[in-house]
Amino acid sequence: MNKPRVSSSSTPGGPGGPGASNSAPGGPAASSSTPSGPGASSSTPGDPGAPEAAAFTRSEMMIVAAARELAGQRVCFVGVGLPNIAVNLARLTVAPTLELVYESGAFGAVPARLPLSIGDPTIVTGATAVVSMFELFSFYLQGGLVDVGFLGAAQIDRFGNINSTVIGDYEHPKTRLPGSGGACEIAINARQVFVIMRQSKRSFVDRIDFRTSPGNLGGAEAAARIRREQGWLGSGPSVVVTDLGIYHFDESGEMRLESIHPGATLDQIRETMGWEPKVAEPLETTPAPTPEELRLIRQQLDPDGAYTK
Amino acid sequence: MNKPRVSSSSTPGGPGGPGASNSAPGGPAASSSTPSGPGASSSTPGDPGAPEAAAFTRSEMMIVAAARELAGQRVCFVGVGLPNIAVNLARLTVAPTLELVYESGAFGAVPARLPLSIGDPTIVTGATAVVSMFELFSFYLQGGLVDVGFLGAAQIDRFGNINSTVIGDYEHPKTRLPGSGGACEIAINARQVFVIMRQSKRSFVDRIDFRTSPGNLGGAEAAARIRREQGWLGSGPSVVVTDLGIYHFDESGEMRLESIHPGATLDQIRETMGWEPKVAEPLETTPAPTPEELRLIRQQLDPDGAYTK
Amino acid sequence: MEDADPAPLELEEYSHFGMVGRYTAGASNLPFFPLRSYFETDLPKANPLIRPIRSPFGEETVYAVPPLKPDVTIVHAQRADADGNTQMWGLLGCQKEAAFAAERVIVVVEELVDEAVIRADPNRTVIPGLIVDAVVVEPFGAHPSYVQGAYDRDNHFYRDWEAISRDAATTAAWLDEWVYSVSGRAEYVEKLGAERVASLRPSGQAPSGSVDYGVYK
Amino acid sequence: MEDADPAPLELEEYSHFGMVGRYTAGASNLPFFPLRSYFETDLPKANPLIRPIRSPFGEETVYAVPPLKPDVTIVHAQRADADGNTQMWGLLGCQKEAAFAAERVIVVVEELVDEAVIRADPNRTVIPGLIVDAVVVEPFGAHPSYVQGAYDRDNHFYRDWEAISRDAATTAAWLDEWVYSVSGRAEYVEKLGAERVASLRPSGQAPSGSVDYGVYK
Repeated sequence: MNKPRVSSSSTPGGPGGPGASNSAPGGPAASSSTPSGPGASSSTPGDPGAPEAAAFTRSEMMIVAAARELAGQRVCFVGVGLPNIAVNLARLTVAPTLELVYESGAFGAVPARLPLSIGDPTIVTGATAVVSMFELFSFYLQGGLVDVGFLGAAQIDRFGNINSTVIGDYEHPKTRLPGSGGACEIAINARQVFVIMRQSKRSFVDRIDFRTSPGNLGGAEAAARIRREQGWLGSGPSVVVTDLGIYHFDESGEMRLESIHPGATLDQIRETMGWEPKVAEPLETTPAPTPEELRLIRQQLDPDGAYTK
Repeated sequence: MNKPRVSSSSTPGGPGGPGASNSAPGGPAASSSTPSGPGASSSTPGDPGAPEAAAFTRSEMMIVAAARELAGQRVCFVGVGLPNIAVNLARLTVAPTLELVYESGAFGAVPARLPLSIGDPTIVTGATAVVSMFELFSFYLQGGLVDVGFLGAAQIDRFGNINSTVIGDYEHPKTRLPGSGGACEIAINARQVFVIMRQSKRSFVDRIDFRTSPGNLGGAEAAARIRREQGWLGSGPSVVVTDLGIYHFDESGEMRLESIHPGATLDQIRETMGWEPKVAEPLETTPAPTPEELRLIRQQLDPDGAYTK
Repeated sequence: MEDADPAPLELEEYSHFGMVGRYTAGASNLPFFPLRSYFETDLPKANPLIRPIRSPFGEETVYAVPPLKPDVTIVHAQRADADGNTQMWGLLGCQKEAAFAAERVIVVVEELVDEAVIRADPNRTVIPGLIVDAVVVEPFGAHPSYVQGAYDRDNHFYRDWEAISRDAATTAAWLDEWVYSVSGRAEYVEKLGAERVASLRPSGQAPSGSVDYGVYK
Repeated sequence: MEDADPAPLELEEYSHFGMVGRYTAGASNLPFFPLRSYFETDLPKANPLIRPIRSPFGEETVYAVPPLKPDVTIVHAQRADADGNTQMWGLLGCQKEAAFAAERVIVVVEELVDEAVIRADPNRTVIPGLIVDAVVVEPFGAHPSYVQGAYDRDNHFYRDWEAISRDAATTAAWLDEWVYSVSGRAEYVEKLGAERVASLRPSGQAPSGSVDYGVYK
């Protein structure tokens, strides 16, 4: 599934037809259809006591770090919420040829502004293909064509199992969340899963209240066996990006802190999760957002601060 | 599923939008793309000894009789072969608003010439809808939207069970036939099934060599039970038209001769079938083809005599 | 919803693909639809209608969801003819499956077109008139949602709606003003105002181009 | 075939819908596909890979067919871009399902177009370049079959073929003349002759018309 070879009988053995062009037409332009937003972001900037902390918010760092993880990936299924801005930032920076898949039916979307919903006409105009949800879920996702499924979540555990259904008991929930949407099948069928979410004692929990999307279940071994036995094409979660750091998964299938964001501390990390985190040695520090990354977020993708407030 | 009501808020309570028009655009024109055919039909005309026999062949009578059976029907799934010309004649005569369904994916086809295959571009241009075979078989046929499935066959038994797979033993066939194609699912899912075929000792048999398409199985009662238990939407075969007569099915689920074609005799009928036929009383005589029906077949639909030779 | 206000709601928990499968089974007259979702999740526990099914080939198990056959499906599209033959472009979701699965189908369109417009591009037809019971011609009828090529999603409205829908009184007040007190959709659009309507128009055209089906006589 | 000449053929007996279901299962990574066909027929006896499956909802039984994943699927289409994004109109058959199910996909097109042509009408895209391994630009490449809007089915050829294919010697002679002895498709088309090619062109144009996707910035 690399670049297809193009041949024509009119030039047998020759260099083939016109060369392939990867440039996406109709690139993004400044978003301006929602001019009266809540104004500039009011979120807390990185810990002011830390000298590395530049003028960016934790949410901005999280989005930038998540976008960078997509370098080298080809096809990304874009979940609702934070994944949307991270994936679109990636397309404008580290992954210009990334094929965006929206579960509403668009493949190879080139939104001219940040869509605020998965049902937005800007993901259609200029896309490579628009298909029914049946076809998108059946052939693209379950068929194994999605390299990265990028999800948000309400709760996650150390093995990357995700809850986006309820907080509390299912029958009598404290909070009813939106539910699976496509998250259940994305987690099962995408070749790997990336997660972006803010971390806190309520979201990084020892035990999730409801398993909406399977991660590494009770550990890597059990997960690998189930995936093999059941013929799943995906290999589960591989990256979790939060407002404090970046986690990968170790050989036991558990999350491990690989990189801490500038301004964040290990104490903050520990205070905002429900288990004792594994930490890579050496622990890296996430490079701060570049001015260009910040400009893209603030001026182009999210001028109203819908994602970064 | 009658004519939809059309309303518009600009004329609330008014007569609605522009009136529905049933006239099919791009009506058929003289076929001429295959000018060098085998020439005029060489088949035997109706028994010259019978005074009713007009100047038409048995095949022409069969096609005309089959077309007339479609009067009042709305949606017809067109099988390969003889059904094709019968259904197209019906659209030009008794059933001008008949929606033609071709399993290759066309719905509401208005072929400008008689297509010689179910894969022919003339069934696409001007059609109402062209869809994938998945959608056609799943939603249109299995979903219960086809009123009449019109099939040809190599063998049929008294209960309308059909063979189009092999003559002889399956493992070592005397003749390998094309196989089911869509005939198996058409017989199961169409609301009713019409069959058109020439009758002979080899085709009207006591026992078919292979059951490709279920008819009334071993009788009406068993067939009704199976259809109910299995949730089938179809009610099975209802009409068989041959070169000698027209059969309907009685309450026991067995074929019964309702009408004999002009020029044919009951002796001919009996000599060309493998069981003693039930005969309606009174037995009708099929009205001979009209000059217009003959003109349409000979000049417009089949000038090369592909179906009538 | 957590407060059962005004009344407890009955919920059946599915995923998006599960719902697509349910409509597909409904449209296809199948007693179930199989998919790889749900394994090792809590959804089958929350919803006993999500059931495992063993493949008759090999050892694999998948999950099955039951067919869904709505009493009525209402779809919005760019255009239909008077017979209800309906064409759409842009995101299709599972409108087609939901329409084929339904007992009755109502199509709301931006534009009523001649049958010849439909027949000129049969591959663009999503819903045949055969399954359509009523065609409603209602320009701007999808607001606050969008119609590809016709108008944009009114994100302003969705933001406002969050606050409006937070309690029963504000929701009732909104319904009273925007639904019960207007005589029909035309008045609703008029009430929105020409400026707001104009602000939702696309900033330019993006034509599909035309393809040739050819005349075959 | 009945004579096993030149060699016995192995057959698996399915119906058309069964084959569509097999490709659909292959494309969807499903271990089976369910359908209502086959009940009370001899096909499951002739082919043990057609197996009954009980619905987990109620008493109904349907039949299941196994997935089919071709090593290579070759499709013919009107146009593709250099990345293999392929658009078709007219009858689609199950080319899409067969392509998604295959290990490798070769697309043969009448015309290589710019990416912008594809992106102008994304709903017309049937096969994404993502699954395409090679694009072959071969005008008139579907002869003796047809391409909607480009040329007609060569019914003349199909009639001749009945006689040609009746025995091994005439078939071999035909293959020798029309396949092995020509340097490529261009020579094949030249050999057919300009007159025959011209006779297969549609007698007129039937344009789809253009729709507007709108610019949303």
